[in-house]
Amino acid sequence: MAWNRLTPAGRILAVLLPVLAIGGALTTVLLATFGGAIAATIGANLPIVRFLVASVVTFLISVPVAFLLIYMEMKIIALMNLRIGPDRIGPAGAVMSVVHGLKVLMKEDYTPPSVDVPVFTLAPVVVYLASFMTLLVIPFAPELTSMGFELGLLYFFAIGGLSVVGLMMAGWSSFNKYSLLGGIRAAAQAISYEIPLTLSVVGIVILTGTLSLPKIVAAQDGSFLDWFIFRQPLAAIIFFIAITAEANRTPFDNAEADQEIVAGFATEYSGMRFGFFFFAEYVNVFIVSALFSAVFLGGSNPPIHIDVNPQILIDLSALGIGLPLIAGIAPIVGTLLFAAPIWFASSRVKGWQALVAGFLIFGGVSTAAVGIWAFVMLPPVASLIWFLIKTFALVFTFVWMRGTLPRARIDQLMGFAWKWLLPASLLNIFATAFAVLIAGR
Amino acid sequence: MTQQMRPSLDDPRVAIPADSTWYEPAPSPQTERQAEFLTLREGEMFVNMGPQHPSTHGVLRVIIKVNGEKVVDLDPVLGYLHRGVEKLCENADYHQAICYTDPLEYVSSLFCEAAPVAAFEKLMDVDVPRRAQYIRVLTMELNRIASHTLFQGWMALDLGGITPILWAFIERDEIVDMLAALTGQKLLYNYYRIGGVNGDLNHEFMSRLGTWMSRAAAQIDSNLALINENEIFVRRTRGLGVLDAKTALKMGVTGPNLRASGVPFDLRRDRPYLVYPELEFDVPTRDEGDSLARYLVRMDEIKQSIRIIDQVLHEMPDGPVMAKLPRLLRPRPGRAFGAVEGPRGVYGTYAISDGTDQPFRMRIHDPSFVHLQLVGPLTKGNLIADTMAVMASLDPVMGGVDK
Amino acid sequence: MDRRLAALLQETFGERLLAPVRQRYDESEIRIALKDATDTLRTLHDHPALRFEMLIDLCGVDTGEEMQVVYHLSSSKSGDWLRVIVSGLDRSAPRIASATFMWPGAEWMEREAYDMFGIIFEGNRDLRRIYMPDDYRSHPLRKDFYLADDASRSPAAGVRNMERVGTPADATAATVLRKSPGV
Amino acid sequence: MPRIPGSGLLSGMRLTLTRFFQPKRTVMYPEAKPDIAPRNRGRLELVTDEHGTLKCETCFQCAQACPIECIDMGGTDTKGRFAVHWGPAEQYAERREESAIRRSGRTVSDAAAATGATIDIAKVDEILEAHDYDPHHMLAILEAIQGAYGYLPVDALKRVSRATGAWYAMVYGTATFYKHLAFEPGVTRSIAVCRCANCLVSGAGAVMGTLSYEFGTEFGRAIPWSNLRLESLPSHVAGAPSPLVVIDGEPQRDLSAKNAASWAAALAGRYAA
Repeated sequence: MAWNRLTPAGRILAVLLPVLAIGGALTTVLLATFGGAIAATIGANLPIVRFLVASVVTFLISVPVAFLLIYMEMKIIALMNLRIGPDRIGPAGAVMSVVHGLKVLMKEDYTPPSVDVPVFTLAPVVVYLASFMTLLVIPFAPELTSMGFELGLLYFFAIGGLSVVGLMMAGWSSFNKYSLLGGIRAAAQAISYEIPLTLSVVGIVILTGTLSLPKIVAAQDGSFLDWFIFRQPLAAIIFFIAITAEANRTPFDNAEADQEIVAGFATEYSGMRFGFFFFAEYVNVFIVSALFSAVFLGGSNPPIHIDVNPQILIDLSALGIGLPLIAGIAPIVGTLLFAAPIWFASSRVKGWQALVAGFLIFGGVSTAAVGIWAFVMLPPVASLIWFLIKTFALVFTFVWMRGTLPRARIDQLMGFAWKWLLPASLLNIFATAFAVLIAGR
Repeated sequence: MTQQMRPSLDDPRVAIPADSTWYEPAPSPQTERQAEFLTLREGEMFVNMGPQHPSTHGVLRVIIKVNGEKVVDLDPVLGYLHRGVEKLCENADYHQAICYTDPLEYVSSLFCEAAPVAAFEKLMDVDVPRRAQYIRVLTMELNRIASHTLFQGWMALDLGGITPILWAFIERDEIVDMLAALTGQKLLYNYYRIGGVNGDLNHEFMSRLGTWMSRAAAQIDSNLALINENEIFVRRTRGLGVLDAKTALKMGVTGPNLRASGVPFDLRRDRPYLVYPELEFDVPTRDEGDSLARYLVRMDEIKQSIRIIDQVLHEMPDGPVMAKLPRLLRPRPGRAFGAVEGPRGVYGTYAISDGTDQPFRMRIHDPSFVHLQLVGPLTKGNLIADTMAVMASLDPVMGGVDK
Repeated sequence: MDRRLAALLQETFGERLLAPVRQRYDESEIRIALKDATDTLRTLHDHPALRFEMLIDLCGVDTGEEMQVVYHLSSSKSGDWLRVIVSGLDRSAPRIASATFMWPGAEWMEREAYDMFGIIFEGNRDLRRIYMPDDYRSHPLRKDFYLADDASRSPAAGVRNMERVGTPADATAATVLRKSPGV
Repeated sequence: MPRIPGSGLLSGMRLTLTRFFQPKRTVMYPEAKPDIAPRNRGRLELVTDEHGTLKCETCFQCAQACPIECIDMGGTDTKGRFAVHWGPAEQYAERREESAIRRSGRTVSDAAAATGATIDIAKVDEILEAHDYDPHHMLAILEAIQGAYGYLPVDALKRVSRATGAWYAMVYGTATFYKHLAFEPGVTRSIAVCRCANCLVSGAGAVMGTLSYEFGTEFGRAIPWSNLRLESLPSHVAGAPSPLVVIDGEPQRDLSAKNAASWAAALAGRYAA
C-alpha cells in the first residue's frame, strides 16, 4: 500500500491536508452563512468577550513571567553569594528556569496514600488560580488593563486572600505535620497582614476617591513628586512590608521555612503539583510588585514628562502591494548589507560567518528601530515599559532581600503586624483624613 | 467494606488502619524518662525531625513534642553515624588509631587527632620538638577559624539567611586548600604524628597563608557585618536558650558555649599544652549565655586566632619537626588523658596502654556529644523555629557525637 | 600541677584509696572501690579545698576481668584535673550508682557506657541505648565482643555474624579475651 | 547608642549589593582545573624513577600499616599464570594469617588457626590441577567443586584461595554472586537458566519456554509436585558454554533448545515426589 511507503512526515501531511481542506471549506461556508449573526453576538456581548480574551492572555503571560522571575532569583542571589549561578543553558543560563519547569513536568506526580485526595489535588489549582486571577486588574498601561473596573483594589485584596485557602487545603490534606504547620502558619500570617495591607491604602483611597487602579494611576500623573510614595510615605512602608508577607517572601517566608518545617505546605507535593505552588509564588511576587508600582510608584507614568513630539508617521497602507515585497526583500538586503563589510574587512572570516553576523546585526538594528519608533509613537508601549521597569525594580528588591535577610520568627512576625503595623496604618488614615479635611476647607 | 482500625500510637485518639505501620515511630518506652516523653497530653503531638532534615547538622533525629508551635519536650535520637571508632582503635596500632580519629569531626578534624596524639605522647614520654609544637598551634588555629566561619554560615542558614553560608565557605575553602597544601588532604588531614607532625611547612602553604592573612581579618569582618547587626537576627537570638554558668558547669559544657555563660574556662590558658603559654591572646567571654552570646564569642575567637597565628609565624623556631622514635611503639602500661581546646570545647582522649602496640582502651570524648544534651532543656517552652536557632548556636557536629 | 593535691587527697580519703595517689604530667589519679564511689565523688565536688565541679568525661573500661568506671574531673578552684577510677565492678553484672544527681550532664555519657559495656547506672532516669538500635543485644566495647573482621582475612572467613553474644563456640577462653589486669 | 531601627537591615542590604558587583569566586570546574598543591595525596599511585622502573620494591609496609586496608598489592608472576597477592604465593598465606591475627587483636592458638579439614580435600586438588590453579577460571573451578560435593564447603573455598592465590573475599564473592552455587547441601533442588544476553541469543529463551511448559509452572516458582524450583540466573560469565542451564547445582553443558523437551521429561521422572 501507498500508506506503508510514506514517511512519518508524509503520513501526517496526508492526514492533515484533507482535514484542513474540509475544515476550511466548512468554516468558510459557516462564516458565510452565520457570520453576520456571530459578529452581532460578539458586538452585543463585548464585555464578556473582552473578559474571556483578557483572562486567556493573563493566564498565558503568567507562566513566562514566573520563568523570568525564577531565573532572576537564581541569578541575582548567586551573584550576591559571589557565585556565578546558572550559566549553561541559554545565554547566561537564561533558559535554566524553563528547563526546571520541564523537569517538574516530567517528574512523577506522586499522591501519597492517606492524603485527602480531592483536596490534595485541588489545592495547587486554587493557589495558582488565586494568584493569576489578580493579574486581571493590574493596570499595565492605561490602554492595557485587562479589567479596569471600579472595585479593582478591593477585588485584588479579596482574590489575593483566596490563595490562603489553597495553602490551608494543601496543609490540611497532606497528612503531614510539617504541611499542617506550614498551612496554619500561612493562614495566620496572611490574615494578620491583610489588615495593615488594606488599611494602608485607605489613605490613597481618601485622596483619590476611587478604588479603581487605572484611576489611582491616573491620579499620579505629572512628575515623580506626585507619586504616592512621596505623598504617603508611611503607607508605602507599611504596604511594602505587608505585601512581602502576603507573597511569603523572606524575611516572612515562615510558611515554607525549610530549616524548620522542611517545605511547609508543599512537603508532600511532587511533580507539576509542586510546580503550581512554585509558579504561584513567583507570579505572586510579580503581582505584588506590580501593585506596589501602580499604587505608589505612579504605575505607567514616566518620572518626568518630556514633551517631545516627533511625528514619525509611516503610512504603511500607501505602499500597497509594495509592502509584502519590501517585507520580503528588506531582511535579505539588510543582511547582505551588514555582512559585506565584515566579509571584506578580514579574509579570515568565512562567508557563512559573515552572513550570520550580518543577520544578527540587522536583527538588532531593525528591532531597535521598531522599538524606538513604538516607544515614541505608541503611548501604550512607553507606558508598559515604564511600568515594567518599576515592577522589576521591585522584584529585584524582593530578590535582594531574600539574598540578605534571615527569617523572622512567627510570633515576632505576628506581633509586628498587630502591634506596629496596624496602629501605624490607622495613624496614617487619620492623618490623611485630617489633612484632607483641613485642605478641603 | 469494613477496614480494621486501631488507635495510633502517635495520638491514641486517632484511628488508623490496622495494617499501616509506616508513619509511626512506635517506640516502646524503656525508661521512666522515655515513658514520660511518650505520653501525650491534650493538644500535643510529635513532630519527627531527621535523620534527613535541612537543619539537623548531619544525621541527627530529633523527636519533638509540640503543642501547636510550642516545643514541650524533645528527644534526640543518635547513632545514625556510629562507626565504632573506639573499638576500631583498640584493634589498630597507635599510628593507625590516629587515622581513625580524623573523620570523627569532619569540620575540625585536626583537633580530633590532636587529642589522641597528646594522650599517646604522654603515654610514651615523648618530647615534641618546638618547631612541631608551633606548627601544631598554627594549623589548629587555622582549623579553628575554618570551623568558626562555617559555624557562622550555618547559624545564619538555620535562621533562614542563605548568603552567609556561601561567603563562609569561601573563607573555609581557602583555609582548607592551604591545609591541603601542607598536609596533603582537604578534610581528613592525618597530619599529626606521635612526636611531631608529618612534614615541615612548605612554600606552597606559606604563600597561600600569606595571601590569606593579608586580607582575612578584613574579609571576615565584612562578612560578619551582614548579620551581626541585623535586627531580625539579633531579635531571634537574644535571650533565647539562656544557659547560666551554674547549669553549664553541671552539664559539663565546655568551650565557647561555656565561655558565653561567663566562665572563662579555656584549656589553652588554664591547662596549657604545646606552646600556648608563650603566646599572647585573650579568652573572650560573655555573660548573657544566650544564643547570640554563643555566636558572638565564636566570632571574637576568630580574631584571637588570627592574633595567635600572627605571633606563631613571627616566633617559629627552626629545627626538626619529628622526634626520634622507634618504628614500633610499645608504651609502658599506663593511662593518660590528652585534651585540647577545640572550636566546640574540650576534645579528650583517654588512652590505656597494656604494653602492646595497640591501645588497650581508647575513650574519645567529644564536646558536641555533651552539648547536644542541652538542646532539650534550652528549647523547652520555645517555638519550633527556636529549636533550630539553639541547636545551631550550640554547634554540634554529628560525626563527633556519634563516633 | 599541684603537688600538694596528692597530699590533700591522701589526707581526705585516706583508707578509701585502693592505691596511692599517682601524679604524672598534669594528671592526678585516685582509685577507689565501688562502694565508696558516690561518697567520694560528692566529697570531691563539695570539699572547699578541692571543688572538683566540672565533669570532663565519664567512661567505662573493661579490663577483661572486671569493669571500671572512670571519671575525669576538673577543679574550679585550682584548675587541677583528677582521674577517679572506680574499680571492682562485676563483669557479668556491672552496676554502679549514677552521677547524674551531681552532674546532670553525665546522663548521656552513662547511657553510652551502658550501651557499650552494659554497665547499669542506678539512678539514671534515661538509661537506654544511645548509639546502638534498641533491639541490639550485645555490648560492643566489651572485650569478649568479637570484632567482625574483614571477610577475606579472618580465620572463620566471612561467615561470622556481626553481632555475637558471649564467647564464640570455637574459641577457648585464653584465645578470646585480651586481659589487662594491671589497668 | 540608640540606633535607627532597620539600619542593620539596610547596611546588610548595602553589603550584598556591593558583593553583587564584585568578581565571583566560582571555579568553573570542568573547564578550569582546580589548583592542587603538589603535596596533595588524594590519589594513590605508583611512582617510577627516571629510568622508568617502578620505585616500589614491594616491601608491603604500606599495605600493613594502612588501617583500613585500602592498599592492596597484587599481580601475576612472570609467566602470567599465577596471581600474586602481597608477594609470592607461598608467602601470601602466611602473611594473610598473620594479618588476621594482628587485626583481630588477640592471640590465636595454632589449633584455632589451622584449617580443620572436615572434608576430603583431595577432590578439590584434582579439580584445581585440572584447571591449572588458574584463578581466572574461578567460576569453572567452583562449579566443578559444587559438582563434586553437591555444595561449596568452606574448607574447599579456603583451599582454592590458598592454592590459586586469589583472595578469599574474591572466591567468596564469586560464590555468593552466582545463584546456582550453594553453600549448604541442597534442600531445595532447582533448575536454573541463565538469562544473560549471550545465553538468550543461543537459545536460553526457548529452553525456558520448554521447561516452564513441561513442568507446568513459571520461573521463580516451585514446581508443585516436587521439591524442584525453576529459577532464572541474572548473569553469566563470558566464555562459558551457552545456554547455561544449572540443574541442582550442576551446570549442564549439553542441554540446548533442541533437546530441552526430552530433558524435562527425564527430569520429571527423576524428581517426581
